[in-house]
Amino acid sequence: GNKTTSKPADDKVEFRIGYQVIPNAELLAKATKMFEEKFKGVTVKLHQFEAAVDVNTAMAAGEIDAGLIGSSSVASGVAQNLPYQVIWLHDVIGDNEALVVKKDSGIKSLEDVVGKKIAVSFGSTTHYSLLSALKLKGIDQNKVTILDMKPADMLAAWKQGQIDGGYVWYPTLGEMVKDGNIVITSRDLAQDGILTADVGIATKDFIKKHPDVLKQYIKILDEAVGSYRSSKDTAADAMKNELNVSKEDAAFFMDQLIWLDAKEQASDQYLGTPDKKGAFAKALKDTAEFLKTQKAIQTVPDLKAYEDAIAPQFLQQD
Amino acid sequence: MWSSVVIIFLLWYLITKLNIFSEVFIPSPAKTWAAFTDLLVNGYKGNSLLFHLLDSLYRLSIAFFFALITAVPLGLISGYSTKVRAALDPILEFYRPLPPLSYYTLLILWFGIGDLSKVALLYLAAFAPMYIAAVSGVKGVLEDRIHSATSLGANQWQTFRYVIFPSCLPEIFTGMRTAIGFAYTTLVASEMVAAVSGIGWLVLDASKYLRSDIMYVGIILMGITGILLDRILRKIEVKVIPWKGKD
Amino acid sequence: MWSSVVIIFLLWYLITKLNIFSEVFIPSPAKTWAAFTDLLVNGYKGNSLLFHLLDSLYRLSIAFFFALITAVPLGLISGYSTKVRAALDPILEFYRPLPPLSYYTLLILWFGIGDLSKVALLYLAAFAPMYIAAVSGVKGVLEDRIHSATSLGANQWQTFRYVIFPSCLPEIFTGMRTAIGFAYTTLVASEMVAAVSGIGWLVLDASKYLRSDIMYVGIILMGITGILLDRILRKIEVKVIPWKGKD
Amino acid sequence: MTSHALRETKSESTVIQINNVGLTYQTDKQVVTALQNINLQIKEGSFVCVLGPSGCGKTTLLRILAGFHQATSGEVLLDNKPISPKPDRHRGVVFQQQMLYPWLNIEDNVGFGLKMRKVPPKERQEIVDHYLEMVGLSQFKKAKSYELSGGMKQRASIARVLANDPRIVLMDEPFGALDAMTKEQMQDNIRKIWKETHKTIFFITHDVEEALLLGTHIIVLSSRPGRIVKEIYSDLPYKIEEGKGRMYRSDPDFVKRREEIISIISS
Amino acid sequence: MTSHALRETKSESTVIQINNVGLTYQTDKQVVTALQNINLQIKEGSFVCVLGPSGCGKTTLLRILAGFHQATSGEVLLDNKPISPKPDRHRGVVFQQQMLYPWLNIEDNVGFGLKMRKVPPKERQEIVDHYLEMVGLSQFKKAKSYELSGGMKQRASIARVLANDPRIVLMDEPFGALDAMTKEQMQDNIRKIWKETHKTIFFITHDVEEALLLGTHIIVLSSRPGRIVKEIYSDLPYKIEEGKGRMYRSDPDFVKRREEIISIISS
Ligand SMILES: Nc1ncnc2c1ncn2[C@@H]1O[C@H](COP(=O)(O)OP(=O)(O)OP(=O)(O)O)[C@@H](O)[C@H]1O
Ligand SMILES: Nc1ncnc2c1ncn2[C@@H]1O[C@H](COP(=O)(O)OP(=O)(O)OP(=O)(O)O)[C@@H](O)[C@H]1O
Ligand SMILES: [Mg+2]
Ligand SMILES: [Mg+2]
Repeated sequence: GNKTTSKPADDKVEFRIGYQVIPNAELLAKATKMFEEKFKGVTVKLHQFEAAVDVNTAMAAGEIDAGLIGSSSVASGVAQNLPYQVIWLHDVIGDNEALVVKKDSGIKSLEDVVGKKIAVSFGSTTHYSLLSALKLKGIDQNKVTILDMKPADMLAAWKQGQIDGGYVWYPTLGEMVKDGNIVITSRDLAQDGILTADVGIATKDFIKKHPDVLKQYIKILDEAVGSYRSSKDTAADAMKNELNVSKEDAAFFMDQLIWLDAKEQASDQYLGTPDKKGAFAKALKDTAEFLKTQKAIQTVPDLKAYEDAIAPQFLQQD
Repeated sequence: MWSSVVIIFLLWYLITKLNIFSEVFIPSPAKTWAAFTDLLVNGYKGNSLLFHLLDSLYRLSIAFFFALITAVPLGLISGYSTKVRAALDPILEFYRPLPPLSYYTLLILWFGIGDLSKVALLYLAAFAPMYIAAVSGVKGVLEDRIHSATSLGANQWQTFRYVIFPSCLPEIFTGMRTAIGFAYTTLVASEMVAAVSGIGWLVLDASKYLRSDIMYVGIILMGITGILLDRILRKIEVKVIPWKGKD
Repeated sequence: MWSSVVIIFLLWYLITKLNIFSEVFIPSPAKTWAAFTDLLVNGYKGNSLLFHLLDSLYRLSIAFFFALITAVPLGLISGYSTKVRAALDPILEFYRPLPPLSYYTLLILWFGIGDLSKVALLYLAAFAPMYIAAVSGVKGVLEDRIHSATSLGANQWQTFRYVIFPSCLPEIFTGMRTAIGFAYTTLVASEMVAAVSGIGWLVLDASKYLRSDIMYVGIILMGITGILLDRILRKIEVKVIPWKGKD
Repeated sequence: MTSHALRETKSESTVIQINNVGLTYQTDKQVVTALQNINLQIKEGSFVCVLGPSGCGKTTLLRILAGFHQATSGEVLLDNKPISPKPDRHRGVVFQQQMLYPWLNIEDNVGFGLKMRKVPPKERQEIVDHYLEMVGLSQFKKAKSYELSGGMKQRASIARVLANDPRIVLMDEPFGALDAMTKEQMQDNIRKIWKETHKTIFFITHDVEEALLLGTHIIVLSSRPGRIVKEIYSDLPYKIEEGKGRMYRSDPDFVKRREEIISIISS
Repeated sequence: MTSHALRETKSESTVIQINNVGLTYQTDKQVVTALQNINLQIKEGSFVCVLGPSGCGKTTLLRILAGFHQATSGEVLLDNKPISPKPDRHRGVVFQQQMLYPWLNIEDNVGFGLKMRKVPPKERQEIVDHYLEMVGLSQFKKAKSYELSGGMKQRASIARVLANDPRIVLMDEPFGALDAMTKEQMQDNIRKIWKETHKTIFFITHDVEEALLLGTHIIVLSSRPGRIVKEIYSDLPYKIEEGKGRMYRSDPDFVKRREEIISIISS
């Protein structure tokens, strides 16, 4: 598309962000009106999305300049040469995604899922996490019945005893834990290098034309991370309306995610610096390898392509 | 009619009272009512409940209106002219069975993420039933009725306007009723992308956080407005075609 | 008809040729064809393409069949008896405008995650248009036609079976055509849960990974089978009601 | 040619008794009083012919007897009991506008009532064939109703009702679309059936001669609102032999009667 | 009473020429030859009355002239040019079964053709009122078609066609559902219009007297397949004064003619 030129009406740049309702810094910034107050010379438009597919489409239609999608989607998007780059990690998935199994299912560890029915939302980060975990433990995924379900449906099937477990996120995870046990979480997997994250992307076009805007954007997100760390209570208070849950729940959900500030993201472990891209490129490539086994993509690009798809220059705050 | 409403309510009450299914899926009437009053007072995510409802109804009405003024004439023409039918039918028959999901992407690419693509989706949903009804209506018009019009000097257009069209009205109304129901069911799908208002979006958004009480409020509101829209259409039908079932 | 097919193909070709939108969203005809041949040879995730298609059609047929044999009689009865209508209509009008999403969870609670809940969803989708058509059909039957039957000694049931039912056939067929299209559009929604086969699931699964070429193969297949089903219905219609438009 | 005095027939049991019946149609635009103060006794086995100007309420009266409408005032008794407000097979109706079922062929249309009564197929076929033969449509057994001419539809409708053997036959201008010759045959047929089966027949017609040739009880209605202005009893129909109807037409007595009735209607 | 020889009227220009026309209906069950070898010349301004047994093809012939059907053989010329196979306003049709539009009231039904021709509302209203008056339905202006009796519907249909002032009027048993008196009035009306406007009228009837009282050119068809068995030219209609039609009925000459035609049809 070529509609990406954000029209500079009254000298202001229009910056259109596609966000998703996930308790991370961006949502916190929205909740505390940081975008309106802190952006200089920029009009921010926030559009809510439900799925990565729609974010991709909207970006291709030139309707948004930046957006949030899961790392699996980034891996396949890069493989398909979508014209965007990673500029920020909204959150690294931690305890908020986990494999939970029924208390009476007899599953004590991951090895026990053989022959059981496990539900997961196909195409999501949990799908990748689950299959990677199986692979890590050397379990043949064909020996497990893996079912494709959305969280709400998974919960229904769970309550009716139609599945033995599911790899899922909050708040469904919270409901399932009430009569289930957690076997493994994405935080555990992250430690084994199986990294999943909610990723901030921006169109290459916008990156080229308005680096200053993105710099401000990242700065605001960074500040939001800071404010969260300094006062979790205030943050939870602001966030509860966005999530439409109680303050306690809001605090809990936020806690499950791994929040990273700009400095941490610029480290080797994550995005790195423009000169030396971090390990996240490798994580994306790993994800792409997995996707290929799922027939989701036809070829896996080399590591270089993934490194090129990371634009960490905005993390450098001056 | 009230008896069946009461029965449904009782069933609902019993199911939740006896805890057959978890409250996570089926909130009790009391909890739903509480959510409703709360939404009335505080709105949902920045907009009042009424705003959400009207916003959806607004999109729906526009889509329905445009579908009506395009589908019915096109359907009538298609029913009348084999050539037009041969050209239009394949397109219609092709897109008709497709799930909204499959062409919503295209709509977004063309119409953006604003109201236009949402309205377009609803439009497409409402179009097909009315078109089919109009085509079928025309084919059901007594041949001699058309003959009578032309031999009274009506030209093709006039025969259409003054004879074929009114003859098809009963079927068109059935089509309209089906269409509005159908468009309504795609409301959620249409408000899935880049929406922050609308009753469909409210239901969808609440579902992600398992707020079944809010979901139920939204669903019941959708159901009730659906009933009302249908009733209005039926009232109009009775007014407009008093001759139905007569000759 | 072929001319419009050709035009669509040309448009498609041009759009991709001129690179108006990225290949990721609109694959070229060539790429789609390649995906098709690949799917034909290798299948999709463990099942052949034909298997996916037939699996969906199987669920669809069962749902459609049961909807037909329940919706039409109930609709006829509702059209005839004000009491039955007063009892049934609110339920129908209520669930009709609801998005499948909103009650699919309930269906899973009741029918589990197997084929049953999928068929139930399709059933509900197909039910409404046929019911409405039947009700409207009955109301459109000439009063004297009913009188003629009763004064020939037909009892209520016989009047129904032998006079009202055939009189409504034209409208019922329109309802059937709308219903099958509608059920088809909910195919994807129905195969969203715990499916690993079905053409709807194939499209959905491919969409998650932006495999638009595979999506297009699925969509085109759905479109073509949709057209075929509609054609079959229309063929049957012509056979069954040769008197349409006559008296 | 036999001379025929018009005189009261032997009083037999009253089958239909109409007391003070009136009917008013209420539409959104106007109120039409179709019938007013109708008092009438119909004897078992009589052949009632109803004459009257167009729009005077003849069809309305027939529809009340058939059970399609309910009188807005007065009462109708059948065998001294209030008449069933629901149509039934004992009161067969030939409509003014054809009511054949386009989805059935002529044979099945005619056999409809028999099928409803579960008459065995073989017997049914015999009866149907008999009546199709009678109305001259044997050749069109398999045709659909919309493939028949106006008069043929009318004949098929008559066959359909007669085949069903109702106790009372209500006919609304059944021979209106028939040519002179066919009409005469049909008159002969219906007179014969009436004589053989002692059915009570209520027959609306515009043809005064027809009324005289068929009716034992001729009723003349005034123009709207319909009131009974004349009742004439006759035994001529008992005397007419098959195929001899035409002979009576030029009989001076007959002509006198005819002119008399015409002048009543015209006044 | 004037004596009236039945003789050929002065030959005027031929408006409709039917050469060797035949029509065969093809249905899935059978093949019906409705018309065979019809040759006919209709003079401008003549009043053609068509008689013939039920199902002989009268309606079929009318429908060919109207442009509803095309002859399967032969040709039909209008003003020496092949007749348009599409109905138009110059050939007004009164159908055998009423074709009023239930969504319009009677007034609008009658004014339909005028509205189509964009006759200004005021003028239209005058014409409509005139014809409604003529057929005696002024009181029912605002009624819907389904609120009329059979005869009233027929009269409304006639008014609708006449109000539209077609050059050729095609009428299929238009007076079939009318009582004697109304029928006579309508006969007077149509005769008057015909005399005043010199329209060509093609009129199907079952009533031989009616044909004699109206027709200058009487055609008798044989039973199916319809062939012309007799053509009679007459100038009686020119002579009949308004309201005097009935007088001719007992005229011995008239009675003779009538019996003659009846015997042709019956044979
Ligand atoms: N359904 C109706 N609604 C309103 N008015 C009606 C209805 N049916 C008949 N009428 C009116 O009642 C009167 C009598 O009608 P009816 O059909 O009984 O006449 P009829 O004697 O059978 O006339 P015809 O010989 O013309 O058939 C007429 O004035 C007519 O307009
Ligand atoms: N649509 C049709 N399809 C098949 N056959 C038809 C059709 N219309 C008429 N016929 C046949 O053609 C023949 C002539 O029909 P037509 O209607 O012309 O008769 P008619 O002279 O008008 O008779 P009537 O006086 O009874 O109206 C009949 O035998 C009829 O069965
Ligand atoms: Mg009548
Ligand atoms: Mg005819």
